[in-house]
Amino acid sequence: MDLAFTEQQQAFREEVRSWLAGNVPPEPLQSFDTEEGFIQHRAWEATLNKGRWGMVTWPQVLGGRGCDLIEWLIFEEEYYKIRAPLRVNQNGIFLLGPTLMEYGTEEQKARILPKMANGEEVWAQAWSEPNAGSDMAAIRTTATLEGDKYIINGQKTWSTRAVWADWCFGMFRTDPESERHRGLTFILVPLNSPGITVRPIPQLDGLPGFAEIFFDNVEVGVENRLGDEGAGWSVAMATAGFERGLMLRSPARFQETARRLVELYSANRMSADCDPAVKDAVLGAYLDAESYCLATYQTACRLNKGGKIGAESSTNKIFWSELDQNMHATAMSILGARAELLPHAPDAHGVGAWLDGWLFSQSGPIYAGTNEVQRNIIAERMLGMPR
Amino acid sequence: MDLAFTEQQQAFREEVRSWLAGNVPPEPLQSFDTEEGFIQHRAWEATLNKGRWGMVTWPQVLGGRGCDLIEWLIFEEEYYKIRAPLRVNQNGIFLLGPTLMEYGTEEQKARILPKMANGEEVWAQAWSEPNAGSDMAAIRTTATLEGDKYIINGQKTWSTRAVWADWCFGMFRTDPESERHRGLTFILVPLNSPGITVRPIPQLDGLPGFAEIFFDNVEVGVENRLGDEGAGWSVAMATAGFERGLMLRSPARFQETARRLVELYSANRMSADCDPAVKDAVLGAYLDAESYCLATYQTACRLNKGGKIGAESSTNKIFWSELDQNMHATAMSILGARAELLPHAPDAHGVGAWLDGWLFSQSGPIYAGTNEVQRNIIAERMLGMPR
Amino acid sequence: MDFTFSEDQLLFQESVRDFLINEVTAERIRASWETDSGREDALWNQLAELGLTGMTVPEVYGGLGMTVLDFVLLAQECGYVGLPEPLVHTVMVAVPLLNDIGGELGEQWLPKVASGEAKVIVGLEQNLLVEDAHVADLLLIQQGHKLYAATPDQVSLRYNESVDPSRKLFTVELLTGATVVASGEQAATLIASTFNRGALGCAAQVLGLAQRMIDLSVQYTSERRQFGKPIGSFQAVKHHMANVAVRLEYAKAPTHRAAYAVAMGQEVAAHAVSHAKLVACEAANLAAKNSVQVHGAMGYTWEVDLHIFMKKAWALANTWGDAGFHKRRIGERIFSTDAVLGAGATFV
Amino acid sequence: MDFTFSEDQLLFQESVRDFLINEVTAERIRASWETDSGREDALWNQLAELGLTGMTVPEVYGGLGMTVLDFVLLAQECGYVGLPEPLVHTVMVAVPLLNDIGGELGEQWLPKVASGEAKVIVGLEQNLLVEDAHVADLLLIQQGHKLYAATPDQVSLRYNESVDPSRKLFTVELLTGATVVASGEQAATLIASTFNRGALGCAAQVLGLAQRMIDLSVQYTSERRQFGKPIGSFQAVKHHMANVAVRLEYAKAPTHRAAYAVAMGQEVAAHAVSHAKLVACEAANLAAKNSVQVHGAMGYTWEVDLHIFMKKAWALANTWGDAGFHKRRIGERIFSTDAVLGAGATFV
Repeated sequence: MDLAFTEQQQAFREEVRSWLAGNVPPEPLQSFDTEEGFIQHRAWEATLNKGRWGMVTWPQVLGGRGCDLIEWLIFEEEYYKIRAPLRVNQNGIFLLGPTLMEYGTEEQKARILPKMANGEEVWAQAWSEPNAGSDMAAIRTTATLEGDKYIINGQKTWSTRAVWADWCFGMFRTDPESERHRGLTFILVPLNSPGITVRPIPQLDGLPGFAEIFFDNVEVGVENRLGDEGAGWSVAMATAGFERGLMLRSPARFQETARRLVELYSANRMSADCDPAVKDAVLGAYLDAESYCLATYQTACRLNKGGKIGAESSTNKIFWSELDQNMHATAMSILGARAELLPHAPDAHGVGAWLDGWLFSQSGPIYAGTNEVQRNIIAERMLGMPR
Repeated sequence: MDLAFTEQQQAFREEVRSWLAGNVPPEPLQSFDTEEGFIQHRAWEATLNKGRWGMVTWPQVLGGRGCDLIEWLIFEEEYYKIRAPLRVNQNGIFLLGPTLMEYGTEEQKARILPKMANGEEVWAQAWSEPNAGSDMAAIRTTATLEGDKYIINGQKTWSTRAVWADWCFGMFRTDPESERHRGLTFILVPLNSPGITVRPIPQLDGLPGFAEIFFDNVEVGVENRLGDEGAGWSVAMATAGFERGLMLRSPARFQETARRLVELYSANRMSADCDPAVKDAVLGAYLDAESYCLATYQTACRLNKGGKIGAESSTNKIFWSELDQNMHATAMSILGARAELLPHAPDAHGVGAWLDGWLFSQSGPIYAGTNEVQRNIIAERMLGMPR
Repeated sequence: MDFTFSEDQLLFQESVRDFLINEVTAERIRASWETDSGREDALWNQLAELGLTGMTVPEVYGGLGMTVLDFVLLAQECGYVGLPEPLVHTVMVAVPLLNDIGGELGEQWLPKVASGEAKVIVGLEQNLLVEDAHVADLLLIQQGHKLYAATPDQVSLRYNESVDPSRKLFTVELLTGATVVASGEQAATLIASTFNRGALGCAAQVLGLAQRMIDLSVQYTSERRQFGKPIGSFQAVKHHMANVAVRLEYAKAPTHRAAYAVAMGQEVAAHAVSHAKLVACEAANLAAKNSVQVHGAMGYTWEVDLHIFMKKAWALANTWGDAGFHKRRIGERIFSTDAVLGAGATFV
Repeated sequence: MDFTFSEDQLLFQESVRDFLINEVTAERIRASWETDSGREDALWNQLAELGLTGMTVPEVYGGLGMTVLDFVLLAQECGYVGLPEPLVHTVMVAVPLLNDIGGELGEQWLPKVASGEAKVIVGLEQNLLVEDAHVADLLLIQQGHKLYAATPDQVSLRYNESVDPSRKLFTVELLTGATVVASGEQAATLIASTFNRGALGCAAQVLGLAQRMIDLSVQYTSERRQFGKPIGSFQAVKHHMANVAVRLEYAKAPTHRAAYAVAMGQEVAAHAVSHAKLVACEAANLAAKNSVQVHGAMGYTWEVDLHIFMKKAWALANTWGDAGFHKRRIGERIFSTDAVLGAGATFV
């Protein structure tokens, strides 16, 4: 065990820090759930890509830096510390990208990855369906192979980024006789295909963070199938795998929230201390964010040395999502009467982005498999309790 | 609405208070889970009965005072305030007694109630069986009618007070073909009957607070059947009914614990405030104990005016048992390093009865139907959620 | 000792509930979000016709001459439907304050409130902002140790947008012409009792909001199917809702007791109100958290009605005193050396 | 950056785990409760033969010359079986203190500790009582700003019974003959570092205790049937245990990091230890609560093994600094004006 960063790692951190300092936009971008904000964020992806910082864990030939997980964590720390923009193409670069590298053909990689990397093509996910939320095996949207085309019919929902994205990826039922996990195929679909209707779903803040996608005889060339026909489930599981998931829930994000919470508490200590639960929650938030960081580093180091992720990784989702919700709830308590105000309200002194974060944190325990489903998984697969 | 006590109620309170002040033993009795303590508590029951304070809600002809629920609550307040001894015969006087008055024959009432009232006969309950814990309908111990006798075979468990009690009551399966709630009969059994073996079960504090009862061809005269053959379930439900349950979980008990907790906190404020969660928990305990009192009075007043208990009464068990556990956990936190010490330890300054209470509070969320079962009941019967 | 509501009170609650459920639908609330004021004269007039705006207005001024205790069950029903109109404020906050100020001001305005002609809105410093100042015909505004009366032309308003689109919040700046209606001791007393009534109104409303969130969740989870059955049949979902039901059940009696204490002017009123506000808001916050969870992604959307009630519950938790404020008040009482606590001390 | 244990460390853990599970059974612990001392020379000698008592004793004195970091995984295993013998205390608390004191005292006692001939027990004022003082051959006792060494004839012990029958607690009064081994600055430094190692030992042990309670609960609920199926198949029971697993999983890395910080003498050690102790004890307390709940009435009995581990977890939560003590230390650091927090600040 050696918990010091190597000189190389420190140099990497310096390099990240200095590039970000010179390139991160001085003012926060608008939300990428608005059209203007989406354009701003797309441009930021291009900037990142130009500096070869778009996806540091990608191989060098694809514009990445072939970083290992520790370097990734360092990159994220610097990225969150300077409050660089959120990643509008996260579905593409973090989830689909690595899956493509593993399952894609050379043609697919060449065609898709460069445009993904520079933000020219932004990706939406299309996992859920109206009757397949946490129960993904209940997917019913069909893709019927006719010649060299799939004809897609059905409906996806809760499709993040779909309102302004260029492509989506998801699983479709290619074997109409099949049930549950079998007979599903992973297909990439251009969102401007004829027959596609995207209906934005306004979320709690009123902005269309996700959408329904209706497929009415949508034709998709077979070259957009990822992996084998009927192998969709295993491709999708790889996409959802831990190491990639890690990139979406970097400890840095929660540590920065915890740091801001400590600051908020300290700045409002007189009133905040009227409710002793607040101080306790702030302490707990700080500790949990640190625990999350430490556990992530421990896992990353184990993986770097060839270790495998075990069933204990299923605890991850519950831990960070509850932490995030608790931290924002605590901030709301500290803000008191100001908590309900939108950031632009003239008397919303110092409320910052807490309300937005609070609304967003509500989705943590729900998406990517509700925490109830996660608890079942932990109990059954990690602890071995009876089904 | 009128939240003042009437003059009559105030006079009643004075009468209770003055009698208790003159009769409550100056030193706490030993635990009734010890033989000596059991004898002490039996004597206390006789004292109470002599003063006609044994069971104030019983009719006057049976040595009670025909009190209504408000007077009962007043009695309890004074009883807990002066720290009068726990009621060793609570299974008899609070649970079986009222059931006997409703379902018993005149002969049974005359034979049983006076000896119950003066502590001459102490009662144990015999509900659970090894495979019928929270699932009472799974009872398998049989009672076979032969002539004017039931022959009982099987085993009961978690029988509170059974180690030194004189009688037990419970449900037995009289129809061997029956299933679940049907075919059960409510029978009273002398614990000195031939064929009975009582095996004490030491609980967390090492004392035998409950026992297993083994029945090996135990003969019980048919005159000890309560209610009709096969009607055991409905008799038992009456026994477990809310109004009687109320008498076992009087708000006064929890309010006094909350008061002692406030005192403990105030006496240890310097160290206790190092953990801000403690003060918050003390505030919460006080408020919850008050809420429990207020809600109980509200319900009692409604019942006094002829109202009916609704499904909302199923929230009661969860509320008080979690409150009790939380209050004792908080006391343990305040006591810190002293928390683990038994009261007689020479350096256990001021730990009082908190450790005993903490151990005892662990059983609250379990007995009389686990809180998980209670939550199912609330969801299904009170909220109408699907089974 | 009679801790029950009268038959009349319960019947009134029932008829108001029926009215509100029929009239104040989620659709109507959403429609109000599209309007400038967010308020609807037609609805206000209906409430006045039912006698509701004048419930606490003395009979001589055309009101029903009732107390906040008579209104507390109705305030719960206002919460249940998420009523955007300032009815709870009018009945529990503004009218009793006007009653207490009395004199010409009362004579002039109380009849108009009872008839629905005028709205009176109170702004205390303890609250950062004043809700519904934009529809007020008369404003009663605290500044330091004084209470001012002002008509709309005597104030300048600055709008602040809330996460709850139904809430219209303003900072109120007094211009020339506003008149002092109370100062010194008198103002302090009025401010204190007004504040307690406002907090009580919050407590009662969030009880209704919590119940509404439970009802919406039970309905949704009974219909929504996953893994081959209604999700409401899963124990985890049931227990989320049962936990809310428990907390809510035990928040009711403290709220009713606080209403009694306020109506009777008992010394314990401030304490009772803080107790009620804390436990009611805690129940409502848990209702929001668990409801959004059992709704899954649907609960995160604008189109499902849950958020109408959830956001109002969040907002009310931090207005008329947040948890810190009310915990401090409770603490000051119970940790004082002469505190009388424990069994038998509740109804002193 | 390498946050992993070496192959050797993991293999050692495995072999010690096997040994402890085979030897330190619940039956053996229960048997120890029936003895006067509650301790067993035979078992202690076995531990010495495995090299465990001398793990942190320098090689020149017959030990293995390892650090507390090498031992932290083993301390978890000691917790897992609820080992009554003072092994964790010896390796993590007493021997490093003897090492630091050094001189003749070290020369005299360290070889005996390594060989299992002698037990050395440390008593700090931060702990109310001294565990295992009755089996000590040498006591190192803090009094004010001084550290004393005393042999059993130089102390008077007063026994205090704990809820955990495995814990033997004493007040230690120094009689004539005890000698000062450190004072002033030096003593303060020794006391501070000794305390941190004690707290770290607690954290590691409760991780093991929590895991044991989970394992017992999973086994019990897989076998126990109610309503026609194993109770472990009910979602409510599963979720109780899953919640423990989550908290436990995230308490491990902080404990390992604390061991590293202590072993390396990092400035952050005290902070890291407080972090570890808090989250580990929180996980263990939750494990106790949820385990007793899913065991139903069985968990409330003396005959089911759960209470062996539950009571030890309760006790350890309040020894070597209770939650208040460690929260205060965390707070002093993170609420100071020059605190460096947030992303990238963890490994500074």
